[in-house]
Amino acid sequence: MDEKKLQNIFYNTSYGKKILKCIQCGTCSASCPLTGLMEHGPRELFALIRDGDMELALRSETPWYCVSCYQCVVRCPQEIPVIDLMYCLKRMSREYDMVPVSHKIPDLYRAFSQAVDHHGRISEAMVMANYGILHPVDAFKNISMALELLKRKRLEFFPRQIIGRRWVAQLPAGEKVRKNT
Amino acid sequence: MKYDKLKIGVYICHCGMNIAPKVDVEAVVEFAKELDHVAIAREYKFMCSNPGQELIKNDIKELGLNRVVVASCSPRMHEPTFRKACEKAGINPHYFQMANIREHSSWVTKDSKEATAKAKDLVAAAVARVAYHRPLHSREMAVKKSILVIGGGIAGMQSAISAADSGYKVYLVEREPSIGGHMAKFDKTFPTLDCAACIMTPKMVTVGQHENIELLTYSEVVSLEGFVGNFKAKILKKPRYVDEDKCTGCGVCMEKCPIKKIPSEFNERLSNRTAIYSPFPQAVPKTPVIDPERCRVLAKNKRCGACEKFCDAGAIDFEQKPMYLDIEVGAVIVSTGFKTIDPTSLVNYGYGRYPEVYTSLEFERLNNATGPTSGKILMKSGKPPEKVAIIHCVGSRDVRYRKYCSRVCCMYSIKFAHLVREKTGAEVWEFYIDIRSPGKLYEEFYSRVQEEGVHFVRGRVAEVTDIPDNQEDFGRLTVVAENTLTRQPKRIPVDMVILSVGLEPADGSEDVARLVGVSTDGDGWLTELHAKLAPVATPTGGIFLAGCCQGPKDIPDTVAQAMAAAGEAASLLSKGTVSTRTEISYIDPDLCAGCQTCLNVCAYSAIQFDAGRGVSVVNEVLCQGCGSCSAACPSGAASVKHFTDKQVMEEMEAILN
Amino acid sequence: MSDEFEPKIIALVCNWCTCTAADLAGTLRLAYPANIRMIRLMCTGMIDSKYVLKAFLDGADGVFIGGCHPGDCHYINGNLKAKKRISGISKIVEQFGFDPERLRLRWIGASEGPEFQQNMTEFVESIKALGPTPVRDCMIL
Amino acid sequence: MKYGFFPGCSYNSAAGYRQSVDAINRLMGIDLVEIPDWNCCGATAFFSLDEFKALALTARLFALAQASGFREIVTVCNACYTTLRKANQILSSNPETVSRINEELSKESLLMEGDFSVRHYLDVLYNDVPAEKWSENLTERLKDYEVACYYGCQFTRPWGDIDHMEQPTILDRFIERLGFLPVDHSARTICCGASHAISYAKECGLLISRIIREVRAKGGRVITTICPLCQFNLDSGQKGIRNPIPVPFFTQLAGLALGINASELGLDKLLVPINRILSRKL
Ligand SMILES: Cc1cc2nc3c(=O)[nH]c(=O)nc-3n(C[C@H](O)[C@H](O)[C@H](O)COP(=O)(O)OP(=O)(O)OC[C@H]3O[C@@H](n4cnc5c(N)ncnc54)[C@H](O)[C@@H]3O)c2cc1C
Ligand SMILES: Cc1cc2nc3c(=O)[nH]c(=O)nc-3n(C[C@H](O)[C@H](O)[C@H](O)COP(=O)(O)OP(=O)(O)OC[C@H]3O[C@@H](n4cnc5c(N)ncnc54)[C@H](O)[C@@H]3O)c2cc1C
Ligand code: SF4
Ligand code: SF4
Ligand code: SF4
Ligand code: SF4
Ligand code: SF4
Ligand code: SF4
Ligand code: SF4
Ligand code: SF4
Repeated sequence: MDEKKLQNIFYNTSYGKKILKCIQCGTCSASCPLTGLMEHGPRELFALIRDGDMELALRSETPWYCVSCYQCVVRCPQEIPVIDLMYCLKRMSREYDMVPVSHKIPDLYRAFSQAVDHHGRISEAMVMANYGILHPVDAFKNISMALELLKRKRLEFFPRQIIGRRWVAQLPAGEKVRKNT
Repeated sequence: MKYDKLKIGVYICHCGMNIAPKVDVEAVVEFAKELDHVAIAREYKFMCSNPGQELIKNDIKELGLNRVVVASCSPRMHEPTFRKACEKAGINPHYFQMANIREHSSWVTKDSKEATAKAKDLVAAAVARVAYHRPLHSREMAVKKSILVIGGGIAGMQSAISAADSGYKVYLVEREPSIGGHMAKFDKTFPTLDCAACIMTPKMVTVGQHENIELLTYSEVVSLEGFVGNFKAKILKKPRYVDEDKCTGCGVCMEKCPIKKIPSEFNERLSNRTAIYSPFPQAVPKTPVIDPERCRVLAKNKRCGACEKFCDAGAIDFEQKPMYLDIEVGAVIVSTGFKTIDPTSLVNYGYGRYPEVYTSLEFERLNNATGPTSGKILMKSGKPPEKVAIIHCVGSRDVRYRKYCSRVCCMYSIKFAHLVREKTGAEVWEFYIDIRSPGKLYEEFYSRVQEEGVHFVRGRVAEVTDIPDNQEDFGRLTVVAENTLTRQPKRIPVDMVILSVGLEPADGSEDVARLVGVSTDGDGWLTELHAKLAPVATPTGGIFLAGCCQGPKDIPDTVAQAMAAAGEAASLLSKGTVSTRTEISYIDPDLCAGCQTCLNVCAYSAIQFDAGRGVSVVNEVLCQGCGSCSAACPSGAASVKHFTDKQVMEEMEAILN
Repeated sequence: MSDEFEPKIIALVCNWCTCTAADLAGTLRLAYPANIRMIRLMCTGMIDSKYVLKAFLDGADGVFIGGCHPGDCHYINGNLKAKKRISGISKIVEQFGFDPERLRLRWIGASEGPEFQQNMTEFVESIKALGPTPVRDCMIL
Repeated sequence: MKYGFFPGCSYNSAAGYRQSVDAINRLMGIDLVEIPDWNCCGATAFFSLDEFKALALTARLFALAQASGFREIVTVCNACYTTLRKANQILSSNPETVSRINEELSKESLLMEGDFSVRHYLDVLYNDVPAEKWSENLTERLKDYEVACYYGCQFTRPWGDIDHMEQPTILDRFIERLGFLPVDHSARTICCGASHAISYAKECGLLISRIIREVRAKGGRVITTICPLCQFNLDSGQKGIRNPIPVPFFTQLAGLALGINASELGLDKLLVPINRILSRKL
């Protein structure tokens, strides 16, 4: 799909047009706890989008680093809901198949959502196991931690299954929500 | 009611190519000819040109026209032009009506047929309306030859001096004990680094000594009544408890006063003053005031009287009471200035939490030779800083605080950077979003300071924290920002942080605005009549604005505006008379039921109830012609001249038929 | 001309704001439907209830009232008085058998040329959707 | 005092959180009624992947609460708290979305309508339990026991209605009410990186150490938290550090102040042991 179209799609999401007010001050990127890992940071992402460089924006790892701490939202002088735009970029990059392959968080989220889909709830151990298949090193690092938790009777592998798990599993995927903003 | 036989002349303007190709002017002329009472209908290329106006004048004279309609542009543009033409040809200027077929038809309608049809309707409406126009006359009233200036910062002082120099009596009212305003707090001013005191003190002295200026410090305007040319003001003189006529300004009283630990407002609370005090050494007038909240005698009814005892002049007077002064003036200049944004609520900048975070005004005092550190830039520890951060746009350009750019903080920040480099040699980081330096020699100043080795980092600061990255920076502050030009997150350890706080309207400026009948904009600045064409006038006749009360600006612009306001006021006064409005309300005593509904809706208190006759009466000088009374009046007694029910409804009817 | 219903709409506008915005729309060449006929008043506060009723009874398909934003009134608060009055008129208009949607009050500031254009366009569209005023039938009879 | 209760997925395995909450409830007469058959709130993962599902998951929680007669839901986790509040805000202003979701919910014979009030357990303890009730029940003198309150990033955000977004004090005030000495520090709301701690351990480790260093510099002996994710991250993230700082839940501290014994509060489950300090101080 061409970048112009993607840009339009982005602008037509719930908060998309808000980035037009961004004054590129960098407060968001400076406030972000994981800014050091981000190639672009939120500010630069918005500049990319406004320039129509949608490939760069959608393939960027930056949104996946976002830990949803709201620090940027709290401080943005233009009241731009940065975090919602991060969510939006992540969803769009999934929809258009541009999720950065090298990034680990998409796998973590997938592990998480699989657990929810199967059981309706999660346990950390279950998420770790799902995730560990793809990232054994991370999982391995955590084995000693797991043992410590086990010692303190704090490790549950299977989450308690709930009756509603079938309902959760059958929810349609990827349905669009339009919000009044 | 139509008196003499109506003879209406209708003129359709081509406005070059602006109306004609879209609107079929010829068709409109033919249409107009058929309308009732139309004696002649013509078209012309440019009606507002001299030949166009001549056309009207000749027709009035030769055909005996007694009503004129011009269909052309917006009445905002040329209604005065054509009214004047009518008047010159001998008919009342209000026997004229304008139809706007340019802005409201030819320019906004795609289809030519539709534009023509609309133009016809508008012409028909104007013709129907003008038939009911009545002659209106205004009255001339004499103007008082004096001026009231409210606020004695650089704007008010300059206005007062300029107006007084042109020979008018000026009352300058300042609510603080001394004139001077913000500029009195500065040491150097950008971009030329003039010494503020050197350029300011002479002006203060001039104000204090000018034979035409009556200086009323420690005073406030409590009411203003009247209208352009004839205002009556009531001034409250707060008690100083020191007799201005007797006091020699020796300052002995201040030395003797035992209450010494009161944070000095003038020094931004960075040093202390006494209970009897003069805000700063060069204050005008030099007469101190006694702070009634802190003086042992006045506040606590305890014994002291040290000041009284040591004052050789016998100037101390604990019995002084508030005094009211009634004055009459022809014009008012408002120059109440600004205040700086209080950064306490921007908690991420740590103001009030970390001692080494200063506001820009505090820094001005630190840097001032008469300030708390005698002009040395020192930290609270008494040591000079080695690293200083200056943060731009604090509270400005932020929709949660002040959405606008405060216009002076970029430049004063650059000034600060220079001063810090010069005086301490410290490393300076300026964190900015954009450098706004549009002014004569401003960019040059920026460039010079860049060359002095100041680090300019393009990025708004996210936070100032006392959590260091490295243990050796413990005790310092860390400034966190992104250099948006390199996409590098920065965490810079510094010793001192200066917040370049923005400007907002002075406390109480809304009250002053209400007092003088001028509106404020969404941010609280007083609104001028027109941003470009009448920047110092206001919609209320005789009230002018100067300086920062109208919006943030630097000293050069402030002074220019102050002189402009004085010039406008002087030109009003020198004309000698003002004419009353014509389009104002009239209450027909035969219809008025005396219900007094109108009294309540009039925002200008322009209606009085005449109890004797049992009817309401409009004060034609105060009435602004808003029509609130006419719309509210249940008996149809009140109506605004030139906007009577008949006139409006005829216009409407013509459109709808 | 096509047979499409072309409503006649009276706009009662404040001299200082909405009328200026209309001028600005002109200066900016922002086209909007030609159905609007503007009557310039000094303030929305001077709009008498009978103007609105007269407009409807004389066959207007819609009446638009445009004034300054709250706080911006040239006459301090005429617009707020108008707002109160209009909400009263709206009920009367309804009692007379007109859809109250035919009466619309909006604040359009002097600099809001594009907003003026947008408001006019939207209002004409919504009146078109409502169809001709019931008065028209009476008038033909 | 009876509330609908949403424990969230991390509650059970959190170090003594459940024990301490239960103990306080018993003493203070608070009844937390677990929403039957509750599901995961979806946290930020679902907002990142699938907004409809994210809203549907939370809507189901509201519907379940509604079915059990609760319009007020108490949470014990910052992530759940913010997720539920965010969803509630979106849902309450988007009726079309709600009716679409109700279509789905009807398959489980559930229905959600209107606005819900989502509250944090801290809010309940601070605002609903009268201050006197705490002072009456205090048994321990802990006046000079310096506690650093750590709020985590999400608790006050993005609304800032419960407390100031960057400088909250409600937990400090609560801790003070319990007789502890809150220390002023600058790391109250800086993010600990919990959600990425597994995948990006190194960078998140930096965030944790920044918090720990700050607390140490300002003289905090323990860090108390109000969220299982923060707790786990700060607790487990100090591995290998010299003199690690214990990270008890605020409910555990409250329990101590009320005289409940350490094992009943699950304090033995903390990774950084608190016993050493406890035995010295108490
Ligand atoms: C930190 C800082 C540094 C600056 N540096 C420079 C610089 O280097 N160069 C430059 O060109 N500009 C500079 N400026 C801008 C400069 O301060 C303004 O342009 C100038 O002070 C405006 O003057 P003013 O008279 O309009 O307002 P003010 O200086 O604010 O004066 C207003 C006066 O009115 C009085 N007043 C207020 N309300 C009332 C009332 N109700 N009744 C009676 N009196 C009242 C006040 O007490 C005050 O004396 C700086 C501004 C700041 C904040
Ligand atoms: C592209 C552009 C866009 C702009 N847009 C805006 C805008 O949108 N808003 C805004 O506020 N400002 C705008 N400006 C700025 C604005 O043009 C100026 O502020 C304004 O025109 C200055 O007016 P002036 O009378 O001082 O000078 P000028 O407009 O230059 O008028 C000077 C006059 O003096 C005459 N003259 C010169 N020398 C002599 C002589 N020796 N003898 C006799 N007559 C002489 C000239 O012929 C001329 O008529 C813009 C400027 C530019 C360049
Ligand atoms: S903080 Fe807001 S305005 Fe500044 S760069 Fe980020 S999104 Fe843009
Ligand atoms: S919400 Fe996301 S992007 Fe914003 S500061 Fe936190 S981690 Fe960074
Ligand atoms: S009051 Fe008396 S002592 Fe004080 S300055 Fe005036 S003359 Fe001197
Ligand atoms: S009487 Fe008051 S002002 Fe005078 S010296 Fe004593 S305390 Fe100071
Ligand atoms: S002048 Fe500069 S520092 Fe001040 S608000 Fe404008 S851009 Fe910001
Ligand atoms: S020179 Fe003109 S375009 Fe360049 S910064 Fe200055 S004002 Fe802007
Ligand atoms: S509202 Fe009309 S009738 Fe009543 S007092 Fe005023 S003018 Fe007279
Ligand atoms: S027209 Fe307006 S200002 Fe004049 S009397 Fe009537 S209400 Fe008052």
